[in-house]
Formats: sequence, C-alpha cells, structure tokens
Amino acid sequence: MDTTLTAVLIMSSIGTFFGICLAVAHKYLKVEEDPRLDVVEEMLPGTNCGACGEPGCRAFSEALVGGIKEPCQCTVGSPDDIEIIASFLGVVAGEQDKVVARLHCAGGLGLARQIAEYEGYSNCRAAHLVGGGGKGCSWGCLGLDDCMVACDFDAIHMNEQRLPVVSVENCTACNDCVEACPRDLFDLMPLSQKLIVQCNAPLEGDDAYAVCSVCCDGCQRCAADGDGKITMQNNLPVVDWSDGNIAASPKATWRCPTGAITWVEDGQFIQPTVEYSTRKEVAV
Amino acid sequence: MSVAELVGTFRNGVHPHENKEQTENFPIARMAFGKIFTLPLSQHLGAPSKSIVEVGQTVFRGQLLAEAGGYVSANLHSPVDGKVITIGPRRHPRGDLATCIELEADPFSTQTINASPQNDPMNMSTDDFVASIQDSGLVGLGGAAFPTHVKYKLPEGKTCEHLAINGCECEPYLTCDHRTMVERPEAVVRGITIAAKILGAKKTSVGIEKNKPDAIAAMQEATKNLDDIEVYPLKVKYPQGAEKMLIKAIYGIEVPAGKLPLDVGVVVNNVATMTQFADWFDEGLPLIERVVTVAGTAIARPANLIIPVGTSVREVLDFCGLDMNTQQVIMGGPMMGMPLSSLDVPVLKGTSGLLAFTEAPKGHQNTLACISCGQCLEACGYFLNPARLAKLAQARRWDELDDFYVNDCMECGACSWVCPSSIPIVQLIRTGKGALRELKANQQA
Amino acid sequence: MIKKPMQLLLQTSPFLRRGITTPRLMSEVVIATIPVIFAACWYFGLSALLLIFASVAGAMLTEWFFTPKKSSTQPSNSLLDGSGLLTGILLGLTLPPGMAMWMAFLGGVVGISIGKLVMGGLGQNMFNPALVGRAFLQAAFPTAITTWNPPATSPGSLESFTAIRESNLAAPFMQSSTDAVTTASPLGLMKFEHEPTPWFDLFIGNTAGSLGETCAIVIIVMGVIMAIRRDFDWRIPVSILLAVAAFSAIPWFIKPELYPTPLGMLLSGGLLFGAVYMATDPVTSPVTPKGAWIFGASIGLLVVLIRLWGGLPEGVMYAILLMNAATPLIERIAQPRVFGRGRSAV
Amino acid sequence: MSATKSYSEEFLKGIWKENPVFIQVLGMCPMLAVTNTAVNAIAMGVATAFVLLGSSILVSLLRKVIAKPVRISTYIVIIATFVTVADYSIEAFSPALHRELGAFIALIVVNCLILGRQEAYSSKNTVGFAIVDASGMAIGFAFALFCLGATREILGFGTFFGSPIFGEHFEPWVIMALPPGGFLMLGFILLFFNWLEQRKKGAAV
Amino acid sequence: MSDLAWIFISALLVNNFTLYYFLGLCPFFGVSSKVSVAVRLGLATIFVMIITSLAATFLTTFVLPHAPYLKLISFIIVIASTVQFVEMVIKKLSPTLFRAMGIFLPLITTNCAILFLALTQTSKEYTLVQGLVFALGAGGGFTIALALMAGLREEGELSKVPNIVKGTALNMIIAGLLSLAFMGFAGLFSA
Repeated sequence: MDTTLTAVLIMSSIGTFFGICLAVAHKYLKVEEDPRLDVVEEMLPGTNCGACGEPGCRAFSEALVGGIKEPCQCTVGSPDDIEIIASFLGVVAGEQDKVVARLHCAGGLGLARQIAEYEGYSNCRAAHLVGGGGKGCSWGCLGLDDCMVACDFDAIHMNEQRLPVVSVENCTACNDCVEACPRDLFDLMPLSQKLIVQCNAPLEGDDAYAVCSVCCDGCQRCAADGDGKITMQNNLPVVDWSDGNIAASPKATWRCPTGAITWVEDGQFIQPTVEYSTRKEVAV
Repeated sequence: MSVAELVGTFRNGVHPHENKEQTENFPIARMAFGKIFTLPLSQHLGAPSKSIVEVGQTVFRGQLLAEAGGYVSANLHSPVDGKVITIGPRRHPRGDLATCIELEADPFSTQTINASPQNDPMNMSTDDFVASIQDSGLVGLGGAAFPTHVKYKLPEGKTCEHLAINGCECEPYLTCDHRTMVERPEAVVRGITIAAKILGAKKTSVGIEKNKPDAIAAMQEATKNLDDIEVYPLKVKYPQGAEKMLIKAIYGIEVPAGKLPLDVGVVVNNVATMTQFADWFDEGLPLIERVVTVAGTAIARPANLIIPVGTSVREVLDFCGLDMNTQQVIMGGPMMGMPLSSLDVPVLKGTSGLLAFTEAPKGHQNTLACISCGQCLEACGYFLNPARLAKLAQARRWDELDDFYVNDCMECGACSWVCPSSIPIVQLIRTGKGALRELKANQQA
Repeated sequence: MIKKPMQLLLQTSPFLRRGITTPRLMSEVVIATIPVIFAACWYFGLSALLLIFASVAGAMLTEWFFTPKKSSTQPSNSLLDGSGLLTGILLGLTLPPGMAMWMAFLGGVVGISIGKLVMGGLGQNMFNPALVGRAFLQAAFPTAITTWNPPATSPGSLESFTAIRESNLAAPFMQSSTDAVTTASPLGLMKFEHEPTPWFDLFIGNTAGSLGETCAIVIIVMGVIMAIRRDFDWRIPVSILLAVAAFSAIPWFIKPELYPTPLGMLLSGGLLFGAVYMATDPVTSPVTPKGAWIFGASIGLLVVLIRLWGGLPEGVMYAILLMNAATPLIERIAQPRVFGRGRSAV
Repeated sequence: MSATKSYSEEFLKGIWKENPVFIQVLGMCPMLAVTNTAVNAIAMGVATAFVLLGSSILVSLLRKVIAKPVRISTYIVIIATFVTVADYSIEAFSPALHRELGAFIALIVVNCLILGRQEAYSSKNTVGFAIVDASGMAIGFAFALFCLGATREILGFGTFFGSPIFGEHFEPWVIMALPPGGFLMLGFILLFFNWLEQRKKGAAV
Repeated sequence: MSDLAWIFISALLVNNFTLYYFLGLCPFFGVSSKVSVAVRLGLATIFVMIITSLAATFLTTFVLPHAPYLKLISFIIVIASTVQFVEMVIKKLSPTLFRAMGIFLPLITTNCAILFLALTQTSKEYTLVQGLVFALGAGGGFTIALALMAGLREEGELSKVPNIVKGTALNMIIAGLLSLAFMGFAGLFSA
C-alpha cells in the first residue's frame, strides 16, 4: 500500500508541477503563428522521427504550409492521412484543364540538317555553347536529354529521332523542362489547344529548307486557312487562343508543306513521321 | 627594380607546348581577295551594328556598311570594292545563323585604300578621340573583340596611371602579334604614343613572353629613346595574355574581382590594337583587315596573313593548303578558340588564328571520374576550385556555383588542359554559368 | 546532287591536353611500390609476395565481379585504370608477414567492395579503400594482424626468401598456426616496454612490422620521386611528418625516458608508408592546398595522440581514416582565396 | 478506413511488406546495440513485442478517452509502464541476460516503432486490429533482430545460440560483434532488400 | 580532474554515443543531409543533454530513493516537460535562436541518446559536475559524428552512387566505416 501511495504521490506531484509550469508557459509565452500550422501538425503522425528530412513534425508542417514540402514526403503517415492533409492545404487542386509541355520543334535526327559532329559532354546546354551543337538550325531541339533529366515525373522520353516525347498522363506541367531547355522550345499548353507550331526558326523560304526538312518556311498558308486565328510573326505562325475558341479546326494544317504546324490529339511525335508529299529534299 | 623583374609572372597557370615554330619565322603576307565577303553585324561584344546599306548597292573599300548599334558597339566597313548581294541570315563562326551583309567583290578591287589620314590625334579632345575610334570600327584584336573606344572613355574620377600593352601571345600556335612586333615595332610605338597621350598614362609597359626574343629585341630597339615605354620580358606561361594576369605579372597588382583594370589605374591593350591606332590616325585605314595566323597539322603552308574581315574561312584555308582529311578547325587559339561547325563562315575582326587539324584530341571521349588530384586548382590563375565547380555543374546544382565564384572564371582552359581524367571542366563551368544566369533572371522575374 | 560536305568535329575548348592521364598517374604509383615490395621480399621472403598476391587477387576479382560486363569497353571501366591493382598492393603491404592468405584476400574484397564500389567507384570513395580493408581486418582478426614475425636473420639470402611461413597458408576461415617465432614491433616495444629500437635498424627496415612499412629509406626515396613527378600533393606527407615531429617533441622534452624520440616516431611503424602512399590518395584527401595542410597536420596530431595515449601502439591507419571522414568538412573551411577577392570561396 | 481490410493482411504486412526494420528502418537504436548474438536479439525482440502488444491494446482501448493534446505524453507513460514491467521481469527471470542487454531494455521506451504504431494505428483502430497489427509488427521486428543477431553471432563468434558450428579452429570475425559490424551488417541486409526490389522491378519491366 | 577529462573524452570519442552505442540513430540518419543543419542539431542536442543531466541529477537525489521503479517514467516526463518548457521560452525570447536551434528540440526529446544519458548517469552515480561533463562529452560526440556524416553525405550527393545502394543502405555503410575509424580511439587516455 505504501509503495502504491508513494508512486501515486510522486507521479501526481511531478505531473501537477510540470503541468502547471507548461500551462502557465503556454499562456504567457505563446507566440502567434499561422493557425493552419497547428492543424497540420495535429494531422501528422507526431512521431518526430525526422525521416522527412525536417527536424520534427512541427518543422515539417511549417514546410508544408510554406509549400516547400509535399504531404507525401511524410513516410510515417498512411496514404489516407496524407490525402487529408493535402486536401486541407489545398495542395492538390480540383479538376482543371490539364496542361502539358509541348515542344516547338519537330526537327529530329534525320530531319534537321547536322552540319558538324558534336563530341563532348552530352548535355543540350553544353552542346548549345559549342558551335550550336553542330545542328544546322540554331533554334531547334538538340536532343541531348536535358529535359528528360530535368523531369521528375518520368514524363519525358526520347524517341528514336532523339526528340522528347512528353507523356500526357505523367506530365504535371511543373515547368522544369521549360526551364531546362537552353533553346526555350517547351511551352506549357492546355491539352485542348491542339494546333501546335512545331518549329522555332525565324527563317524564310530556302534559308529555312537549308537547315531542316520539317521547318516552317513562313509560307503563310496556315494563316490564310486559319479563320483569322493565325497570324505570322517573325516568319512563324502564332495561334490566337485569346477568345477561348480553343477547338480551332485542323484545316489550317492541311496545306502546310512541311508539317511544321500540326493537329495533335494526344502526345507529340507518337507516330514516327507523317509523310508529306511536298516535302523538299534536303541534304542531311 | 620592378615587381615584374623579380617575379615576371603571375601565380599558377600552365605551360602547354607552344607549337609556334610553324609560323613564327614567316613574314606577314597578303592574301588575294576572295569572291564573296560575309560580314556579320555582330562581330564584337555588345550590341550588333545597324546596317546602312541596301541590297544591290555598290560599295567601295573602306566605306561604312553598318553603324554602331549603341555605345558598346562598333562600326563596320567594307573590306573590298563590290556590291551588296544579300542582307540576311548566314552562318556565324559561333555556329548559329546571324544577320550578315554579303558582298560580291569587284574582281578589280585593289588592296590599297582611298582614304585620308584623320586629324592629328595628339591635338584631339578625348571625346573626339573616342568618337574617332568608334568610327574606325576598332575592337580588341586579342580575341574577345571588346569595342576599343569604351576603354578610352575614362569614367569620372578614374585616372589611368599605366598603359599595359599585351604582347604575351600566350596561346600556342598563334604568332600574329609576335610577327607584328618584329615587323612593325615603330607602328606599335606610334600607337602607344597616341594611346598614352589620350589616356594621360605616365608610363607604358609592354609585356612580352620570353619565348619571343626577336620581338623583345625589336621592341626594345624601337623604344630605346623613349623613357616612358618599358619592355618587360615575362616568363612563358598561359594565360598570361589575360588582362588581369598581365597586370599581376607586370605590376604585381590583383585587380579586384568584378572590377576593371581601370579601377587599379591600368588600361590594357593588345599590340595589334596599337598598330591599328597608327593605321587609322596616320593613314585613315579603318579596321577592315587583320593579321591572322593560319597553322595546324592540316595546313600545308602555314602563314601569317593579312586577311580582309569577312573573307570565307574556306578560301583562307584553301589558300594555305588544307588537308582533305581535316577533322577539326578552330578559330582563335587552341586554348580559348571556338570550333567551327562549317568552313563557310567569315573571318571576324577578333579572329587571331585559324587552326586546322587532321586529328582531334582524344581527351573528349575518354572522360574518367574526378580523382580530386587538385591539379586544376594549381593551374587556375584565379585560384578557383575548378574540380568543385565541375562537380556542381554536373550535378546541376547551379545555385551553389555562385558560392564558389563561378563568374570569376574566364574560361582560359588551363584546368581542362591539365586534368588527368579529361573532364571538360571549362565546358561544365560555361554550362553552369549560363544556367546560373537564367536561374537568377527567373528569380528576379 | 549536293556534294556531301566535310563534317567537322565540334569539341569544346581547350583543344590541347597535357596528355598525363589518370591511369598513368595510377601506374606511376604502382611502379613506385615496386621498390617497397622488393624491400618487403628482402626482409620477409616469399610471404610478402604471397600476401600481396592474395590481396591483389581479392581486389581485382571484386572489381571484375561487380563491373558491368556489357560496358567493359567503356573507358570508365575501373579494372583498366589500375586503381584496383593499387589498392590490392597497398593493402598487401600493410599486412604483417605471418598473416593468412585468405585474410589478405578478404581484406582486398572488403576494401574494394565497401570501400569503393558501394560509393560509386573510383573518384567517389570517401575512405581510402586499402585502409578500409586493413581496418576491417584489424577489427575482425585483432590477434592475427598484430602478430609480428621478425625479419629474416640473413635478409636477401635464398633460403630465407623461400622459407614460407606456415601461417600464410592457413585454410580459409580457419585459424593460422601461431607457433612461429613472433616478436614485438618497435612501436609495441616502445609503448609497452619503453624500449627504443636503434634508429638505423628502423631506417633500413631491419625490424618487425608490416611488410611494406619497415624500410624507411626506400619509402622516403620513392616519396621524393613521386612528389617531384607530382603524382601526389607533396603538402600532405610533409605536413604529416612535420606535425608528428612537432607534437611528439613536446612530451619527449618533458619526459624523455617515457616517450619516444621524434625521430623514432617518424621512422617506426606505418607512419612513412601511410604518409607517402595512403594519406596522399587524392580522392580521399582535400583538394585545396590549404586543406592539404590542415589534413596532414590533423593526421599527425591524431597519430601522436593514439600512439602515445591510446590503447593501440599504432594509429596511422585510424588517423588517416578519421581525416578521410573529415575531408568534406575540411574542404568547406579551406577553399582557396580567389584572385582579386580578399576572401576564399564559401 | 476501408472495409476491405482483413486480419491476415494486417498481420502479414508487418512481417514482410512493411517490415519495421528492413523496409521502414525504424527502431534501429536498440536493435544494433544488442544484436551481437542470437539470444540477445531474441530477448530484445520478445521484450519489444511484449511492450508493443501491451501498449497497443491499452491505447486502442483508451483511444476514445485520451484527449488529443496530451495523447503523445499518455502513450509515452503507457509505454514506459510496460517497459518497466518488462525490465523487472527480465531481471527476475535471468539476471545475466539483463546485464547483457543493460540499459537497452529501458530504451524501448523511445523506440520510434512503438510510438509510431500507437499514433498511426492503435489510436485509430479497434482492439482486434490493434492486436493483429501489433503482433505482426512485433514478429517482423523480432525476425529482423534475429536475422541480424544470428549472422553477427555466426560470423563474430563462430557460434549459433552459443554452440560452436565451425569447429574449434574457426577464426572468428571479431568485427561482427563490434559496433562497426552492426552498421555494416544492417547495411548489407538493406542492400540485399534493395537488390530484391530492383530485381522485382526489372522483372516487371 | 583527470577523472573528468576521462569522462569527457570517453563520451566524446571512445564510447561515442552514436558510433559505439548506436544511440540517436533516427536523427543521425534523418537530419544529416546538410552540414549546416547537422551542426545546429548537434548544438541543440548538447543543450538538451545538459538539461537532461541536471534533471536526472535532481531526480536521482530527491525522488528515486523513494521509488526506484519510477525511474523510467519520471525521467521521460521530466525531460520532455522541461525541454518543452525551454522550447517555449526560447520561442518567446529569441525567434532567431528558435529558428536556428529550437525547432530541433522536440525531435531530440524522444531520442534514445537522451534517455540513455540519464540512465547511465544514474547507474554510474555521477555527481552533478561529472554528469554535466558527461553530457557535454556525449553531446559533443554526437555533434562530431553528425557533422562528419553530413559532410560525407553532402559529398556523396555529388557522386553517382549506384541505385541499389542509394539511401539508408549507403548511410549505414558510411556509418559503419565511421564507426570503424572511431575504433582508433579505443583506450584513449584510459591508461
């Protein structure tokens, strides 16, 4: 009986003492913070294991609220917990029109002229600085995987023509490839915008054909067929999406001699190469 | 006793095989005009020039073709009598397609110039002088092609104590400056006199590496009666021709990072630029031709040639006997020059050499892992840590490159030259610099 | 028809190379170990060759086993760059002459696999692979690795060369017979008996010890040659030796009867061998000159600490491993001062 | 949570798919220190299992009672109580074993595995599921401990449960009984699991 | 005096908490990817250890003689509460210090190294001063191990580690090698 009593006494006195201390401290020392912090911390497992790389759940929730980390980086919580946190913070937004990365070049291996052989560090950005990587067109895709490496979602793969094929399912429009491309060939476009200009070279006529067989030579046929939605800027067609009529008709592409403007239903470059009867012969 | 005589060089650096014997004893010759001249509007650092001619227009040698497109820009003159046939995209030596003026040469064009000397530079105001140099289209002839007049416009409160003349020519193979000093020392001295007068520099130092004893002798002979010009023989070491390294070698001063030589009271110019001063002010010859070293294993008749700017590289190389099995052509020196993707590109104002090789170096294929041997650190004249920079760039950790002062790197190539694992350090650094610049621009936006 | 144009090769500047490659650096160090191996044979006979052979076999077989077979033509093939061979030789030279061959083999396997391959291969290892193998053996078989046989009584003679120690040939995973003549190493004598060894014996290597570490003169000569050929950073051995001399001089001045002389410290044990062949491994030492000084001096300090006050008579291996671990931290604080800037990077 | 959950699945996941040691890498502190022999490893595993099971049941029973803000402290007190019980029982049962395991029995209190299970599972599930989950995890943990302990004992001492298995001339690898051996051995086991994972992936592709 | 030095060196190097006793492995592997963070965590740990040592001395002197079976529970509660209290104080008084160090405090509290420190100190019957020195050594040892580990891991980030080794397996092996290297300190100053 004695021992039980001592135990109860000691534990309750310790508990009371520290309880009071903490309560007082909580009252007088409270620091104003984002109220979401406490809620998020509550939702986390609270193991303070540090496995997420943050020192404790509190710090992790700060990172979550600040948008630095993603809920899934908590390795302890169950998928349901993570989903709850994500929806609380609104990290995963509702259903939106899916946006994917599109490449403004179709001049892959064998289509665009290679004037010299590049040898060295296999990286677009590096090759771009060495005589333009040996590609005749100094605006086109170099095909050395910078975007593929930059993609964290396994959404970009190179096809046999060394052009990046963006997987429409995997692409999250994170902008990484846009930043990675030294020639700024990627653009994020809603999937519903199907009329895509697959050329970036401001060349005209024979100058254009001299470097690439699938270039835009600035012939303006698409502009003529584009119901006024297509204008030419810098020898390249520019599609006007501003009035919301994003389902423009594919007929603008029909008379394109090289296929530089195309109607893309799903991913780009899925079919190997469409044969165009009028394609000019180019020394490749 | 100056610092230079005690030390005679900067710290670190490398000494690649010089390979200058191919051309160093051949006098400068002239080449016949080619048929087509291509003049890119952007041949220098800064804004491109603006064309003032039209297609079909007839032009004469020395006529202004394009005006400076801004303050940091230069004029462009016709190197030949002829007709403008196109103004449009043509391949630039850097590999891309850039706007060029294409001239068809008049077969009867002479190589003399129908121009009159400028006003006496000794009696000019500084502003007139600067304007006059800009008119001449003069850019730094050492390789970087920085418009020369900008250096002569001293900002408020800055004075120039010393004029340093760069006769190092530390790049292997190149001997154009060497031959210029041997053959035209009086023109160099005349240029120096003009430059020193305008800058108000009290003393002029001409730094020449010791592997050019005849150039040193010629320059000493030409300056023996001039107290304010001194010739400094320097230890043979690369990259001594870099502005800041030269200042360190001659004066023992480190130019602070991110500052210009003028901040320590020095202006650096190339010897070829000095002869151009003399030519412009005494004869009225704008920068329309320059001395180019043509050498390399694929060249049958290596030479130093006076070549009109805009001449096709193919014509120059064919003139010197290009081997059928050429693998690689370099514009500039082998350490910092640029590789050509095509021979149908023009010689530029900043082209100091054209080197053609039948066999490219193997190093680029045999890249091994970095073993942290530290030899690149001992090669870097800027005391950077190239090994670390290359690793960070390879891991695409661009933002950290800034902590290691990647932007101080001048890409001289000493680290890549020395690397036992053949890592393309310079290329990685260059890639990193570009990515870092973009990253910073994105952050600001 | 359009004439096919001549395709030029685009490479990046600089277009020249010095031509001294990593495999060549490695092979120079391998060649520099040959005199040491010779000295080891001179004093310890065929055992030296057997052990080195075993550890080299362990190292090379592991390299071969884990190298992707498909890419054997790739230049990055670590089998061809000589680093595995070097690791094996260096490991073999740090073993006592009476060690079982299977242990040496195991050391080679461990050194290469967890010391190097796990981290991604040459250039990415954080610890010196040879020392990882040695430290593993030391921890695994503390008795076997501290059993020292005396050097041959008539060094260099044929019969002492061919007299194989039975313990070398122990069956795999079995104990080696320990009935051979054993003795204490000079460091052990000094530490536990306070009995110094004549410095001339240390200098020419006529003492008990690991195969490669006894003959000071050979190591010094090879070290000087390699330093001149710039096969390694000369600052590291110099700073280690200076630091050991300096730090061991202090207690020696105070109590000369208890503590060894600085010269004895320098010449005995694996210090010279470690300073010249182990600590200078470029991969695991700081790349900056400043860092090399700090690295070397810290190794020197740790060696003196462990030798004089630690539980073990010898501490060179641990000192180097510890500073290998500290190398990234040293590099953070020892970046070179950048040209035109008052301070160093980072 | 979903209704498709079955007892057997919940039980098995702790043993293999979500093995606390090999997959989740939890609770390393006690396991590396005491796994130099198989006996120690099993003792530690049993003690941990006892604490885990006991506290899971209690937490699951009290899950509606415990106030949210003090839940972690409550869990710790519950766990600490069970640990104290385990500590005293082992001491009574086998003082020698208690000396071997030393303070590490007490350290079960701060084993992330136990606290983690309370927070992530027991506090949200019925007693039945809590028991199943706890026993699965406990067996998985004990199994991992045993693997580690057995390998380290076999290599480090040449024995298995104290009896020599290689004959008397075996040269033991002392390192395996030392701290570095623990790290390296666990590293190798994890490596092995990574390799399995990768092979599975390779097979899938 | 030499006794104190021995306690310190022993806890710092010879019987390093992390590399010899396998304590505090969660933060050791979790928070060792960056040197700057690792050092801050180390400093915070030293701080918590000192508090723990004080608390343990207080408990052993005044409470435990009456109820030894409450050792574990009371240690845990007292340490956790004290640290939480200190955390609040720091948060209020110096937000910068809190940012730098305070955020680690809750993580450290449920760390086995802390509890081990208290238990060892009690079982070895250290005095107040000895306990403090022990805490300082242990915390310092943890910091050294953490900093070395973080340095190596940061370096490893730059290299191409085979996929199969990446992650905890590699960290384990690095820790093993570190632990191997620390064996060199065995017996240091014990003679």
